[in-house]
Order: sequence, then structure tokens, then C-alpha cells
Amino acid sequence: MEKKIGIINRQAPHGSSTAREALDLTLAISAFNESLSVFFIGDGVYQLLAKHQADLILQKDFQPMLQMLELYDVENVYVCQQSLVERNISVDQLVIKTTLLNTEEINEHLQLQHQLMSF
Amino acid sequence: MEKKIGIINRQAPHGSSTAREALDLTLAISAFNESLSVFFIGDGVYQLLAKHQADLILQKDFQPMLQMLELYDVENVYVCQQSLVERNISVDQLVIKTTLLNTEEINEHLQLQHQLMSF
Amino acid sequence: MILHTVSGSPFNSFALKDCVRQLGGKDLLLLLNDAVSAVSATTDQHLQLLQLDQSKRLFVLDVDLQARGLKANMGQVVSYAEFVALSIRCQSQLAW
Amino acid sequence: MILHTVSGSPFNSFALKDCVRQLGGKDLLLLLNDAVSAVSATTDQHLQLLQLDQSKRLFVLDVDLQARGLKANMGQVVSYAEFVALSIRCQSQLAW
Amino acid sequence: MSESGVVKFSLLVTGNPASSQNTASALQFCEAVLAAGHKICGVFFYLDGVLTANDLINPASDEVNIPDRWAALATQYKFALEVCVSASLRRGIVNEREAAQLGLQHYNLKPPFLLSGLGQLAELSASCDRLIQF
Amino acid sequence: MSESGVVKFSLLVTGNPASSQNTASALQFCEAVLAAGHKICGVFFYLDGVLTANDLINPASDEVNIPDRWAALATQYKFALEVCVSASLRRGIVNEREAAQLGLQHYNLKPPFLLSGLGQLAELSASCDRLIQF
Repeated sequence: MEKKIGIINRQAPHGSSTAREALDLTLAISAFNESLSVFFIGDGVYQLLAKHQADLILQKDFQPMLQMLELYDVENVYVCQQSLVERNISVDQLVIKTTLLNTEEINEHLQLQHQLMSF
Repeated sequence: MEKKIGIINRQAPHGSSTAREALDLTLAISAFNESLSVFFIGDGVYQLLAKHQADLILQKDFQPMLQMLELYDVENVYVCQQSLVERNISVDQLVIKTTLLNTEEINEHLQLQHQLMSF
Repeated sequence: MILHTVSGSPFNSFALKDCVRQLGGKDLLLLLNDAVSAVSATTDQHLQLLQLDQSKRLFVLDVDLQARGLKANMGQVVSYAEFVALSIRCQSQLAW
Repeated sequence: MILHTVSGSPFNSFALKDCVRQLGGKDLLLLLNDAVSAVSATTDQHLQLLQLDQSKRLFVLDVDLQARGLKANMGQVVSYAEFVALSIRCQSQLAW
Repeated sequence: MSESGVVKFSLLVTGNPASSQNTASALQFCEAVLAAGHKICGVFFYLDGVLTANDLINPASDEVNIPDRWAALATQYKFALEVCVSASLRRGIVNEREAAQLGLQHYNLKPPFLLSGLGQLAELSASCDRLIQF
Repeated sequence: MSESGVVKFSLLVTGNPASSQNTASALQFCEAVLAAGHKICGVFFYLDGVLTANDLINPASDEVNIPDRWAALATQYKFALEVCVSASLRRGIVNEREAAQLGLQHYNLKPPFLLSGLGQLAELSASCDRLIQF
């Protein structure tokens, strides 16, 4: 049986390269593992907020690559509702379709994973 | 007139190299500038807490080098009292002689500096 | 007068909290990099930031907001050119 | 059951706060590196840490305490060998 | 896990060895795994972790050389030190072959570290009983 | 400050160019200083900032090459890019001379970056009107 892997994105984009390189990793791993779940919690939700213009600060605009998640059949994309509320972000401002979960539901999904990678 | 330079230490030791390299910098600059003031605020106060054994975690034990501050005539060493209290540290646990200041007094001293470097 | 610059996210690092606590009565605060989110959401430092804004001492870097798709609810949005001017106006800068 | 590991200082990063919020009812928490200061001082997560300690789910790495001259007021102080055992006991690990 | 009780570990290391304790922690964890009789399948270096593979690192004599320690441990216990190639190019870690392809005169990948793709992480993840991240 | 209104800036850069926005911010600030007709005395790279001087950095073609941008700006406006030598050795940045002394076959200091002591930071601090840290 294939391992269930959970990838947790916790960092804001652009200030560090973590978000961008975590997405590279997620897309690459998806070619080898079809049981990926991707979580955006805390500042990670800023990665999904629409209309980035990272070129203005000499960073790579990796937001278009988020669309690849669907293309690569990564279907389990979960976003922490509480993190959105705290940051004054509404669901319709997000660039990709996701499943909203509260903290407890996220924990339940994390418990299902055999391995976790956190960025 | 020589510039007054303030060096602010805000990071805990060992988890990152910042504290150690900031001390290297302070000692080096002291050879060129006799108007240094050194501040330990926030987690920076952990640098002064006695009895480090950094070799246990494969890090360099730079605490003995703190004694060099006095040897190098760096006399203005200030510690934030509130930061100590928050971290449950008493003055007699510190490895070097320092001047305790409250937040407001630290601000007054910062205003006197022509340049600040923060680590 | 000190120009304080904060670059870490207010939801991820204590830089903004520590800075606001240490800020002098005439000092200026400039938010850049991930710290710009502090003016688009309600942080633990919201009231202090509002007060700073009212005394025209809160600044936010324009490109850092735009790069992240964020809008400022307070603070004066400034360019790098204005950042340079602020750094000349103040005697020193303190990076948090 | 997840082994949560936190390495950032509780006074410098939100890792501990975010981790404690996300911790499941049976999960374990191990503090290492700069995070060990959380058991020698009173953090904003003090009560939650106390509860974790009472249910024997709070651990602190011994060498990280000793390296910093810190003493643990709560939590079970463990070695790297016990860290390995904890990671086997749990299904997965989540690094904060 | 095997019936013998031997547990297979893979590690994911993401910290800068010069400025963060993270990489040293991973090394100490690795040593404890091996001392307990368990197995290391391999270590994957990503993000700033790839800087561990820079052969030009020369710490002062009173500092621990973390890359040397990794190299010695991996050689002794015969496990691979895999370094993500795209993270490496971004950070200036290249091997002889990459250097030739990029027209660079110099290279700096420390043996026995290997430049690998992220597929290698997928493989390490699939083959281990426990994946631990630092 | 001079009567002409020209202000002399020195910069202290401490961030890793591959993993932090810090170094790019410093570059953009530098460009704004020069665009306003002010002067850059020099830039001192310390802590992970020294990684900016790694000549083997090869970002993907759709990423900005921050070290190249620094090199071009410093050449055009004739200011020095000083890199702390002890922070560099710890992080695997060496020039030809250091490589020879350490018995290393390879070196990777990117021109026109220069390995300097911390005394150079003291000099940049003394000679400028404003020291700005990133």
C-alpha cells in the first residue's frame, strides 16, 4: 500500500524561499506518490491569496504553478479556516479550489498520514 | 568626533549562529571604535546566562569570549530587565557585569547612538 | 529619532511585538517584506499600530504589499525612494 | 499519533503557539534547540504545556537544556536515544 | 517494521549548517539511530540544508566541521547523502558534471554527497519506516 | 552630510540570497539611493549575507540572479562589495589566495566581491552618513 504523505505549508511567500521550494517539492513528489494531501495553515494561507506580483521584489512569481496541483491530480488541498479569518482573507480571494477545514478537522486529517513534511 | 555605535543582541545562543558571530563583530569593531554600547534584549539575554555547554550540541562555546568585552574596554553593556524577568533569569545568573535598564531607559540609550547594528 | 524596520511576519515572528515595545515616542516604523501583512490584518499590535499611524509614524513598503496581493488598512504606503528619504530624516536605523 | 517537534524559541517564533493549537489529543510534543526555553520560563503556552506534562506527553531534549545552562520546570527530559524511541512510538513526526 | 525490531529511518534536513543548529541536530539524531541498532536508509538535503555539501567550508579549528561529520558517518554506515540538485544550483553547490555543463571552472560538491532529484526523496520516503525532518 | 545634499550610505547585509528576500531588499534600496543622487560608500556582507558572493550560484532562468545584480551595480557605480572572510570560510566561500593557503583545488568568490576583515565594516561605518542594515 502506498504511503499517505501530508505536506504542510506554514510560511508566507516571498520573504523566504520556503513556500516556493515546498511547492516544487510537492509537484515533484506527486509524480511518485498519488496519496498526497497538501495543507495550508498559518501564514501558509498567504501563498493562496490572489494577485501576487513577486517580480516587483525580484522574487519568482510561483503562484501560477499552484494551478499545477490540480493538473498533477493532487486533489486533497486543505486550508485552515481559522488562519484565513485571522488574516482577514475570504475564500473567494484564493487562487485555487481548496477544502476549508477547522483546526480539529485538520488534526484528524494529519493523523491519517503516514508521513509528514513541513515547510 | 567618533561615532557612537550601538550593537543590539536579540537572539538566543546556539540555535542560530547569530549570537556568536555578533560577538565576533563586536570585539572586532571595538578595536576601531571606542564608543561602543552593547545591548542584550529579548532572547539575547540568554547569551549571558551562565554555564553553557555548547559542545554537547556540536556548537562553539563562545561564552568565555564574553569576558573579552571588558578586556577590550567595552564598558557600556546594557541588559533589558523586563527580558530577564520574562525569562525567569536573575542578575546573579549572568556571566558578566552589566547595567540593568528598563525598556524606556534602553530607548533613551538607543537614541544617543549614531549608528545601530542589530543581531 | 530612529527608523525601525521590521521584516518578519507578525504571525510568525516576535519582531513586530519586540519593536513596538522598544519604539521611542518620536521614532518611525517601516514595515517591509513579510511584515507588511501587519497592516492588512488585525495583529496583537493593532492598537499600537493605529496610534503610530495617527501620529504619521507608520510606513509600509509599496512593492512588498503588491508582491503579496495585500492592501494596507493603515500606514502610509511608501516607495523605496521614500524609504531612502526616511532613512535620511532619522539619525539611525534599527533592523528587527 | 504524531510526534510534534518544535525548535524555535517561544519568545521569538510562533512555532510553539501554532503547534500547541494543532496538537491532537494523544499527540506528543518534543522541545529541542532554542525551544527548550519554554520549560524554564513562563510562556503564553504555559497552561497548555502544564496539561501536556500532566498527561506525560511533553518532552525536552537534555543536551539542548545543558548547552544553554537552562533547567526544566516541567516536561520529561530525554536524550537523543529517547528521541529516537519516541519517533518509533509515533506514526509520524511533524517539525515546526 | 521488520520482525527483528530494526527500524529504517530516512531524514529530511533543511537547515543551513553554518547558521542553524538544525543540521547538527539531525546528525546527532542519526548517530542515536545507529547506536540503537536501527538503520538509516538515507538523508535528503533540501532548502538551505544543501549548503552542508559545500566542500569549501572551513570552520575555525575550535568549531565542529558538520559536513565532515556527515561524510564520515555516511561512509562508515554506508548510507547515501542526497542533495537536491535544483536547490543546490540556486545556492552555488555544483559537482564536476554540472560545472562542465554550465561552463564553470570550479565545483565544490563534497564527497560522498550526491546531487539528486526530488524523486530520490520520494524513494527514501517510500522505503523507510519513519521519515524524520530537521 | 555634505552641503550638496549628497548623503553617503553604507549597507550591512546579513541575509541568505537564495532563501531570504533580505538581500534583494538591500539591492533595491541601493538602487533607490543611487537613483536619488546619493552615494554608496560600500556594502558589507556578514552572516549568511556572505553567500551572495558565491560565484557558482546558478538560479533557474526564470529567477533573478541577485549576485549578478549586485556585481553589475557595484561595477557601474564603483563601490566595494566587502565580504567578511571569517563568515565566508565558515560558509564555503573562498578566493584563489585562501584556497591556495588551505590546500583547496577550487575557489568560488565572485568578482568584484572582496574578502575583507571586520575592520572594513568599521571603516564603512566611520566614513558614511547613514548605515542601513538588511
